[in-house]
Amino acid sequence: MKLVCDHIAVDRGGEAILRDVSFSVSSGEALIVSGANGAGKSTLLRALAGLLPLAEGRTSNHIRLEERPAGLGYLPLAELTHYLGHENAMKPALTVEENLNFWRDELGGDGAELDEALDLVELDGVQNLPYGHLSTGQRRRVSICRLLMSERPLWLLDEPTSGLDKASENRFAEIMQDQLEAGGIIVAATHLPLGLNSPQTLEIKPLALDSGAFD
Amino acid sequence: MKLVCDHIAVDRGGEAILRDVSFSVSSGEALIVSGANGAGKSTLLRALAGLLPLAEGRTSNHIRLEERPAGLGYLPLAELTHYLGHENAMKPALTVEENLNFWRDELGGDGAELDEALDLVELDGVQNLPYGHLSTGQRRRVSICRLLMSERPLWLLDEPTSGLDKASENRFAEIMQDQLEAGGIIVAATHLPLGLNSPQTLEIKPLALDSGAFD
Amino acid sequence: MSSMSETAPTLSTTKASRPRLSDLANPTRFLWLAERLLPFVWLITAILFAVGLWMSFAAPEDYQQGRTVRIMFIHVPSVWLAMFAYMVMVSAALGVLVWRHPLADVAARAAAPLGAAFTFLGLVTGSIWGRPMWGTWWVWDARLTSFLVLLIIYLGLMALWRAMEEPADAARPSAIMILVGAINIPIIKFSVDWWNTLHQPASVFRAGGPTMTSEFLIPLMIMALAFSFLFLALHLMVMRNEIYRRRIRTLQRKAARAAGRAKTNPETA
Amino acid sequence: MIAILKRDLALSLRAGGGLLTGVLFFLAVIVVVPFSIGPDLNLLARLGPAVLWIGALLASLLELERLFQADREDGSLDQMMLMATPLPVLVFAKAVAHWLITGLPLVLAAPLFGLFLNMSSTAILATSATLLVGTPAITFIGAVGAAITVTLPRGGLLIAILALPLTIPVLVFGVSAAYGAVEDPAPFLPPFLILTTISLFFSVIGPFAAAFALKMRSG
Amino acid sequence: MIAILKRDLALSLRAGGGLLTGVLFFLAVIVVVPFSIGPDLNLLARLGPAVLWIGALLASLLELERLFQADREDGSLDQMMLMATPLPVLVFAKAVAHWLITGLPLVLAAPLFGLFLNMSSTAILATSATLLVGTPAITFIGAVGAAITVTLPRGGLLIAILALPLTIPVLVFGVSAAYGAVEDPAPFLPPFLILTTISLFFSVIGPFAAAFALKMRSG
Ligand code: HEM
Ligand SMILES: Nc1ncnc2c1ncn2[C@@H]1O[C@H](COP(=O)(O)OP(=O)(O)OP(=O)(O)O)[C@@H](O)[C@H]1O
Ligand SMILES: Nc1ncnc2c1ncn2[C@@H]1O[C@H](COP(=O)(O)OP(=O)(O)OP(=O)(O)O)[C@@H](O)[C@H]1O
Ligand SMILES: [Mg+2]
Ligand SMILES: [Mg+2]
Repeated sequence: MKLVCDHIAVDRGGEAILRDVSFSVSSGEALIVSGANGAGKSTLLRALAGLLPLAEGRTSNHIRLEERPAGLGYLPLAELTHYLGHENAMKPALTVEENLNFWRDELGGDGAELDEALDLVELDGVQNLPYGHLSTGQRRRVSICRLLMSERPLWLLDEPTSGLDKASENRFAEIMQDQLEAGGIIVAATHLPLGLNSPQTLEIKPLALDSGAFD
Repeated sequence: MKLVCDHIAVDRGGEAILRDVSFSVSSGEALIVSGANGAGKSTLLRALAGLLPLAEGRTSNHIRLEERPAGLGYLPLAELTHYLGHENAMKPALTVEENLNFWRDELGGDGAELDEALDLVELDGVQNLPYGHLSTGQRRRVSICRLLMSERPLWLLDEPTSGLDKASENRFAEIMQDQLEAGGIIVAATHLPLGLNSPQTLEIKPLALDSGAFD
Repeated sequence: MSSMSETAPTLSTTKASRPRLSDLANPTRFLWLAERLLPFVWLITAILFAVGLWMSFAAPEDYQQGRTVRIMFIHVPSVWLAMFAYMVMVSAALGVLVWRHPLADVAARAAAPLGAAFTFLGLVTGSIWGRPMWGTWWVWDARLTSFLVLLIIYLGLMALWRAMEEPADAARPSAIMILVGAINIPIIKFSVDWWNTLHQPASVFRAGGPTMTSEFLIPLMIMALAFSFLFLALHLMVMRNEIYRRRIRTLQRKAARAAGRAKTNPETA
Repeated sequence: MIAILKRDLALSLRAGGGLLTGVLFFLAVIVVVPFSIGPDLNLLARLGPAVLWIGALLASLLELERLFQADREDGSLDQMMLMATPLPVLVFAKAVAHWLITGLPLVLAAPLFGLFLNMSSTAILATSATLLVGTPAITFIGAVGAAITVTLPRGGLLIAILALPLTIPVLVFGVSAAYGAVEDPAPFLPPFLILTTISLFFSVIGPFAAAFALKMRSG
Repeated sequence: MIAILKRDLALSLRAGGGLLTGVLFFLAVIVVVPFSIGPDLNLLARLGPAVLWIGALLASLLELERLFQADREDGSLDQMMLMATPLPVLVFAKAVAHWLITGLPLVLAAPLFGLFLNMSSTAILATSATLLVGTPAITFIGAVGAAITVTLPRGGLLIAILALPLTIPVLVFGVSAAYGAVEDPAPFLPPFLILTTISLFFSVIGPFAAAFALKMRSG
């Protein structure tokens, strides 16, 4: 399995943000996307997840999963993807259990059980608490459980460790390593080292300022 | 001149956040407030600025400015205070000049001129741009101009350098040093060193969890 | 720094010896008291209702209104209690704003659904009475309308409380809203005097004494007393539930924080 | 799809859910009318169906802000793009939940409010029936407006303005069916059936259009 | 104080200012009425002042969300607490600006909309005059509701519900003055003067109450 991204381009708010970004990541590999604030890391991840349209006649064919194992057939990329963005996609008024079960139901539930997943992020015992009562770091860890409870090969992670303390960071590094060993692919945008063994890296530089439509 | 804070207590959301916090800072001194995430640093600063009520019958008398120079008379503390919070209090649709002139008009205008102030934060030339077009770091620097354009002795700074690059951080350290040399007082909450000469420090620890009204 | 976080000894002793308002009626003591009071309050309520209802049905028929006059014994106490509940909320709101007492907020919040229920009952019984008396369920006269506005105010306050997730943050805004809405109470009371209304003017609490005959007045007063005790009982119960609800919140918060702690220092887990 | 319906219903019952606001606004509109046109009971009865319909229409439209905005702000909308269930189906489920939370209470409150307006029981029954059949159309049409304005803070009024022109047919047939049941020459059934058709039509078209708008949003 | 007035006016003219939404909503309400009560021109003319008043009232109330929320979200409200100008004065200035941006356009649009409703020129004139004098009261009363709900996202409907009971007197005297100018036995001047008094009264009380609520807000 191989995620191939070939010469993609993305505009935002009428401005060119990414131009001709290409890479490929195979099963079991991770790609770390780095770059200054505002360079376009989050933009790239959202485009990969299909949450932003590509610019200039690029079609979704420019982002593809090649050499798929038989089981995956021709499922659209979106259904093989987990996206962990800045927002955690949880409702403060619902309990942790209600939140996570909802996402398991909707995203497909062949991953870890709720208890198991909470155990993996070392948060057992919170399932009946309203999500809104948790601290920033705890919220992020609950959000990581979503990745564990629905099995999907491609993980797109936008600053996944923001708000995590040191111990949770290490825990999360192990979780990612497991995902890679199981044949998954990880693309992560981050300023901080993630503790992965020899990931690929991609540095994004802000574009020169002359590529908008109204120059 | 001396800012005295004696045994203040603050509740938020029905929970005790600060109890019996006391300190005093004299003219020309800075106090750095530190503590873990969620310890209550921002809470303390908002309480000092009068933006949060004190708990348990503490009156505003528990936060006072003593030994005032003759010029300041009995002005309320709020009118002697600059507060730089997480939000920059600027309107994206107005230009930098319109934004800053507004605050100068409203907060009292005996500080630096607009050009001067922008020069001090190394942002000359942006006055006619809409504030919304600036990057995160540039926005913060414009917000710092507000402190320069209205002269007030007490500066309350909540993570003032968040979003600033190294050069701007150093520039801001000089600005703070000038304010101290002019006899001002600075109280800053921060995780990062601010580059001040020998500031006082105050560490806030999260309270034990048994002091709410509904235990 | 040495100058900081040092407690001046004199200050701390004066602070410890000063009795705090929250010690006088803290939630724990309130719960203790409520548990003991409630059986008696319910007993008195039951007795008053038994006597009141019996006397209401024993009362003679009105020469004009016939048997429908008996609706009065429900209608009038309901509307009185509807307005009384609002006055309870007003005093509780003052408690929130002036003394910042957490129980005051609980009292205000507990009174709102009760007040709304009594208002609704007053509207329904009034409508049912209005059908034979006025030939219509509803007219837009000043008394009826201002009373309907009271229902809107109650429901609006309940919506405000629901919208704010943190009860402690909702306390002061809703207290202000309660005080602002209080202006409607005198309007209800004096609407019959200020405007021409289909609704009849005051016959009990009026300058110059009641005009109602004692055959009606005595059962009415007993029913009013019964409704008052019913309100007291329900109010205590709802307040108790609200306190428990807030305790659960606090416990959940603690559990959440404890989960974080066990995480950061594994040796304490 | 069932899961999202269940979640949205559960959310509406928790703190911050705002279950009551729509009905209260409806009541407020009803109360305001006699104050302004005067307490003439016959005129009120004559206007009753129209007032109920206008109140319910405005309340439905103004509630639409809640349909997608919270999900966008907390990132849930992004996750919905990654589900196996097609987005129009999800939008349909969310719209159904939204109607159950905000539309149905309006329908249930309408008979009571009809009494305030001195309406006859036939008029009340007919109006409630048309509201039951017609309010889903408002929700499904409004969903498109809500999707278009999803990135705007404080977009409530704008959604109402955008969706209102499209909801006018709903209003027209709803009101004329209601009057048809009361006034003699006018028929009840034809407009009522048209209303039903409109609701069914938009329950299919609306989710597709709204899903398209959600996909096209930037950020 | 002048500075804040100028700033708020400038903001309303820039992108994202939403200058028109209020008037458009007003228009939407006006348009919806003939569709629902039918094209009976005499009835429309008879209801004209009432419809204009209800439309203007709802539009004003629903716009109130913009009064303080943006300032709270971007931290401007915190800075206002540190100004030498007392908070009630600032609130007064903001309310005046808000009325100029949202209330005055309603008053100016009312004569045009009156024509749609087949109103006589006397009725149009009288209604516009009462709106000119009465809408400030709605803004000043509503400011209190806006201040109370300032920490809520999507609080627009709730503000309307909270403020509406208090604005009923404004509506009553406004409408009765308007009808007083048209119908013979009823007088114009007494209710008009009462309306003026209400506006003046709340222009003093409202800012104080709103400022108090803003001070008491948490966070
Ligand atoms: C929905 C319709 C009605 C509403 C909302 C309503 C409301 C009220 C209110 C608010 C009061 C309390 C007055 C006060 O304490 O000063 C009251 C009192 C009373 N109402 Fe009604 N009412 C309604 C219908 C009726 C009808 C149809 C009758 C009988 C003809 C009636 C008879 C009375 C009487 C006898 C009192 C006691 C007056 C006194 O002693 O102060 N009401 N009602
Ligand atoms: N919704 C939006 N509309 C228009 N432009 C946007 C939008 N979001 C981001 N941008 C612009 O796109 C560029 C890239 O933003 P992006 O969020 O991808 O940066 P990033 O590399 O993730 O930065 P950070 O390190 O701060 O997360 C920035 O210049 C930003 O101004
Ligand atoms: N609006 C609020 N309502 C209720 N509780 C709050 C509110 N804001 C903050 N808190 C709580 O108050 C405590 C202190 O928060 P505060 O923002 O002061 O922390 P901090 O020390 O500034 O943390 P950080 O390093 O993240 O800035 C936290 O436990 C937080 O959950
Ligand atoms: Mg980013
Ligand atoms: Mg902080």
